[in-house]
Amino acid sequence: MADDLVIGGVSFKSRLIVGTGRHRSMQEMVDSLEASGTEMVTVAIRRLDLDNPEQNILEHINLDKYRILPNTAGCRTVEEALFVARLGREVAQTDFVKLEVIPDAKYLFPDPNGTLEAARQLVEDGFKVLPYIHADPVLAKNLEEVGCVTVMPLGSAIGSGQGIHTVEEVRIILENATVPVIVDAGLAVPSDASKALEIGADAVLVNTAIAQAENPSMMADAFRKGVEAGRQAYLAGRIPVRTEAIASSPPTDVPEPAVAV
Amino acid sequence: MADDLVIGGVSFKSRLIVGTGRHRSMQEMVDSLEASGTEMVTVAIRRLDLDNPEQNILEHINLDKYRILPNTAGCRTVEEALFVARLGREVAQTDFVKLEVIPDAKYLFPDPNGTLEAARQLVEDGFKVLPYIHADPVLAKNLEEVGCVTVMPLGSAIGSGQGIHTVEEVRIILENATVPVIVDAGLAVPSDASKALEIGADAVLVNTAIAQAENPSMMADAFRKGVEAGRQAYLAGRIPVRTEAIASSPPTDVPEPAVAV
Amino acid sequence: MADDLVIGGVSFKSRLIVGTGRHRSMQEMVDSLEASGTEMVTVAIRRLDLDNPEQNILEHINLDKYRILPNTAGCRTVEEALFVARLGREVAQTDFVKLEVIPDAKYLFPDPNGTLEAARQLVEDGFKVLPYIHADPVLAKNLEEVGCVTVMPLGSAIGSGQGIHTVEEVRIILENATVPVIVDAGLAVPSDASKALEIGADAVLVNTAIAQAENPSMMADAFRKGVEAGRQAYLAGRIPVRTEAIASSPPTDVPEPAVAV
Amino acid sequence: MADDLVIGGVSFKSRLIVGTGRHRSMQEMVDSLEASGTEMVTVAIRRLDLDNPEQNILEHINLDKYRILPNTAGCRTVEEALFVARLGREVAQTDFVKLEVIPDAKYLFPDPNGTLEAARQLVEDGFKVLPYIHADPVLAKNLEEVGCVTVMPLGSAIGSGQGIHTVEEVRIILENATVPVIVDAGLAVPSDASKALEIGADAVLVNTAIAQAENPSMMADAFRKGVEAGRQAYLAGRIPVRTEAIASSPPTDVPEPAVAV
Amino acid sequence: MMTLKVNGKPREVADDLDLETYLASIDVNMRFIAVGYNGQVVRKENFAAVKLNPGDALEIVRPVGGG
Amino acid sequence: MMTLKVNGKPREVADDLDLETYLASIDVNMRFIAVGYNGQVVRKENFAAVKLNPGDALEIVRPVGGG
Amino acid sequence: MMTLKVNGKPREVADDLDLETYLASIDVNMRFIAVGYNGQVVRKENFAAVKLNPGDALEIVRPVGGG
Amino acid sequence: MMTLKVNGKPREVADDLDLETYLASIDVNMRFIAVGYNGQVVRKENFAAVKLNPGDALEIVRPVGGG
Repeated sequence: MADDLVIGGVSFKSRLIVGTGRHRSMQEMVDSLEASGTEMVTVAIRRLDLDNPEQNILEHINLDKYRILPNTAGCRTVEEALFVARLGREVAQTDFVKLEVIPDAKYLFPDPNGTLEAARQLVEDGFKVLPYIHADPVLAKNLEEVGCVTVMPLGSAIGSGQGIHTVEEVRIILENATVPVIVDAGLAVPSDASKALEIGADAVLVNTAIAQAENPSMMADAFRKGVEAGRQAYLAGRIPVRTEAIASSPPTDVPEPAVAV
Repeated sequence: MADDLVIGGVSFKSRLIVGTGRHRSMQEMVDSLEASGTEMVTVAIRRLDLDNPEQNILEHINLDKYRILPNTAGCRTVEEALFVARLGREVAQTDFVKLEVIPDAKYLFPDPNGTLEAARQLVEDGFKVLPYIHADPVLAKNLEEVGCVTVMPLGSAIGSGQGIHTVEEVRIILENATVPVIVDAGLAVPSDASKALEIGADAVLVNTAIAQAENPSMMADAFRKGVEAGRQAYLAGRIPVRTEAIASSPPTDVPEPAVAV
Repeated sequence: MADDLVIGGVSFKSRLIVGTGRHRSMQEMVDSLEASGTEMVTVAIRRLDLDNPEQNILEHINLDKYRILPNTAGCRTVEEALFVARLGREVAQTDFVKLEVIPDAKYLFPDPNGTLEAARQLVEDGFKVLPYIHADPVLAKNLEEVGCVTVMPLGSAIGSGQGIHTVEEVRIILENATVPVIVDAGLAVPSDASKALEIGADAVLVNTAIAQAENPSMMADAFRKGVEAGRQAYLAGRIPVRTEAIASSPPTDVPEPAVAV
Repeated sequence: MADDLVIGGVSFKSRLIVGTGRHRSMQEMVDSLEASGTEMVTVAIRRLDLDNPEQNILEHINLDKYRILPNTAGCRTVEEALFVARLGREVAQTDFVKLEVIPDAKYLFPDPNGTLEAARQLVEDGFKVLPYIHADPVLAKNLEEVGCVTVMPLGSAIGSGQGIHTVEEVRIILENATVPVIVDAGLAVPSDASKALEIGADAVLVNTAIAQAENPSMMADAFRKGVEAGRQAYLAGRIPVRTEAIASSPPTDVPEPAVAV
Repeated sequence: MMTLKVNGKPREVADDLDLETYLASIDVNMRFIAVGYNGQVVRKENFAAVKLNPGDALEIVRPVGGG
Repeated sequence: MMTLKVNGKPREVADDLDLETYLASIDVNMRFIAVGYNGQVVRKENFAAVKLNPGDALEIVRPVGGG
Repeated sequence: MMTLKVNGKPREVADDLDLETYLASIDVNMRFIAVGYNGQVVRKENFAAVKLNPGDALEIVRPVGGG
Repeated sequence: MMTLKVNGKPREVADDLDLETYLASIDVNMRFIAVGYNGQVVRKENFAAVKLNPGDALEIVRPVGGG
């Protein structure tokens, strides 16, 4: 079944994008990327520690298997995001960028206006922009119109493990979207991922739920299966919701314990 | 990873039990059983049509692969359920029975008292009883105490596709149960199954969601993956729920677009 | 608008039944009963402390304003419940009893079979029985059939403040019930009470939410209003739920900022 | 208890703002405004029908009792909203305006960027701006920062009667807001209004739920009570949510049906 | 001739008949079926021993798709 | 003297005692209370008629705050 | 004669006309209305001062029920 | 000597220095890094062409784990 996800002209078999943050060790990260079956992983861009330069994370990641998606995490303003996006392009030699413009430190919710403005400039500058946004259907449409290659509505606060509070909004975003919709942030368990794909979301991005699980590799494999399950269920055509029951066994011809007259 | 489900002394690798009702064709049923990876399937017991005896469903099911679980669907009273349970034992040559005592035709909700009374008598009669019940923690405990080998709390009305309304009650049943807890009825999509297993349920039973999907085999495979995902997530140790966000990228050392002074 | 609630032949204007437990002082209790507008209050039956007999709670309650509803709280078995019900009848000189048969100390969930058996015997003994039950539609019907004057399905665990988890089950109980349905346990805020009455529940019982509020009298008054609001909304006929929006302002004839050509 | 709501320097006793659209008759509108106890009502601005000028709605509304809040409903762009806001100011001789910039006809969701830009210009022009927005905490903060006198996050789609999907987002908006937060759109029943006020929202705006109820005046009175109930519950200090039960009757000194030895 | 109640319907059968013979006479495939006789389940090995009498109620059942 | 079980605790009382006399002896306010005698509830008007014997179990109860 | 655009529709009016006179000519009740003139809102006191020219766009509005 | 701002901290460096030489002098592994020079990103091939002046701000960055 050819059912590729296409983002900015690039095809992916996996609909699970994985973040590389918050892992307990480089080895746990490498193992869980492997178990997840992902084909694209996010990285953040940070200052090199000139006094003790540790090894570069990209030395550990098989670049033939995983496309790198640099993010602009940590940026509070449009200007910061543009600068970090351009540094990331140079670092990873890619025009893909996960755009985050986040002024709020407590819930890490994105700035709709700053995100739209930064997206506009990055698209002009030749980037393939994947913006992280609140699940706002009009904003999602605006970002698509300025040329973003996806929209990435949030499920709930980053790292909160609250799951997807925004199912209804995501449904509406999906109705109108002509670019892939990737649900990002807040996912905690595979059922969150399945749920997103079952309603038609094109992919999910997961980081903390895997990295901070007691057993990250096992959780990564669980998310891989959950994402596949959700996508297949979407394609397989679910049953409708009904108010009343319908027997799964025939209602008639039940034998009767009638005794002789 | 040895993580078998044991019901009444019998071990199962698969935590997905599948019903055989409401399929559009015998072939679709056979194919979706195969795709589901199940090891136990339910059947109902009905009068033979003496005037035109069609082929017996068990001629189509590979009895080396699938254990048969006869149910008492259609029975409204204890007496009917006892009779049908005994007929089912004879038909399928098994002491396993899925006990249903359902007086209510609209929502097909079970009778707690009738179910407990029938369970007591069937256990005495040597049956391994898997009772279908409302998600009532005290009733579940009572059924365990009379010797049932599982309890099967409902998620929502049979065939309704409403998913699991009873997550909180199932959690409590799980806290107290020393027998496997199998969530039955109402499941529509793999995320419903995953959710049940993520909170610690031992298995799920699915029928209509697969049989009535547009593509039953694909949905069956989706449920197989969803069940595996949910179980693995349970074993892998999920992240806690937090009110606030935690950045998945480091909050410090963000480069600044500072220009020269 | 004559819209009385009739329980066991007795008419009530108020649809809020209030418990008298867990108050910080007798005065707070008296004040919040007053503020709640209730006409029926529950009491528990306990051993008199022979060594230091404090004043009797019924000396503080205006029996002309409030009907007393003794409960069988604390009883784990049918036998205990029958005994305590009969003691309560003698104490309060009433044939009303709130029946509780609760073997489980952690969640205080009732025993469906024990409750049904005790109800049957108490009805025979001339009691007007108001049984506290899990929101099980079949059990509710069974209790009605043995002659209970109401059914009292739980919203969530007693004192948990979790609100009503059982809205769907209560809807179904309401569909079938010919006696008043009173939602009991777990309510925390007026919106919980309103919600119950909006879907057609006949009344609610509230105790901890009032008694343990920072300001019990103010909370009691809030519940009074919430119950009235919910009942009126039920009678006033709510709008249907729609998937899409409908403008509350006319979509046409919007002035245009057109400038001259 | 002095607990006034202050918006743009104006004090209100009522925390229920009512819309005047979709009423079946002018009389039903007038009666339900009266029953609602509101002190501020919204109106839309539309072209006069020069060919048959019917009576002006403001001739029916007691301007001594109700402050008029003109809206910019129907405007899709910043330019349209600015023009209609200025027309509304002239019509109703007020500097209050409910700002709506809504490009989307199906769900009537607002444009975050257009709303912020229009708000900025209207504030400069001396308006007291009450913007209708998606429940986006960062956008809410931005609007406060440009000088809006409230923010009005939506509960769900206008007129949909779906209630409040955005409780978690509204909680966060409330945490950060220094202006009143008014939940607008989607409310169907008093429990929706109570819920909003219980979590600390300062007011709600209701139109369709009242205007399209079978009995608008009764529903208006129900909302009045629901809003009062929710506000009082917020002030009265609700009980915490607990996982387990806490008995409302004393667990000890239960009489025992012990018989003589 | 005598009348039995078979799967809820009256059936005319020969007198002096046992269950095994009756089932053979109506071509019932013995595999994966069960028989209730006046509310009691009869094991296959006992079919021959069950003599049928007027008014006896038989339930001849087989498995069907069910959940 | 004999021993009764009163509200779960042993109590020494005089021999040859009836329930009414006993309750009076311990200053129980008769209003809004009830008495269980060996698992049976005794109406107030019958207190005098109940002769107490060694080992009898009494439950003397009153209402308390409850939900 | 000249043509204005009034509430989106063309209207023939006399030449050399001011806004106040025009509104009076069409019997507009001045209470609770407002007028936009080529996209600008005109205060009532200025109606007389606004001379109308061919192609001018007027929006004459009033409040209606809305949420 | 002159002072640059490197990754937010002042650094003393020799006068008359270009970016490439500077980076070499501090042993920066050139793989998977990027450099911002006064807010502009400099492609690797241009490092040699960038002459450093007092007060110049450098941001030398690399990827780290992030979501």
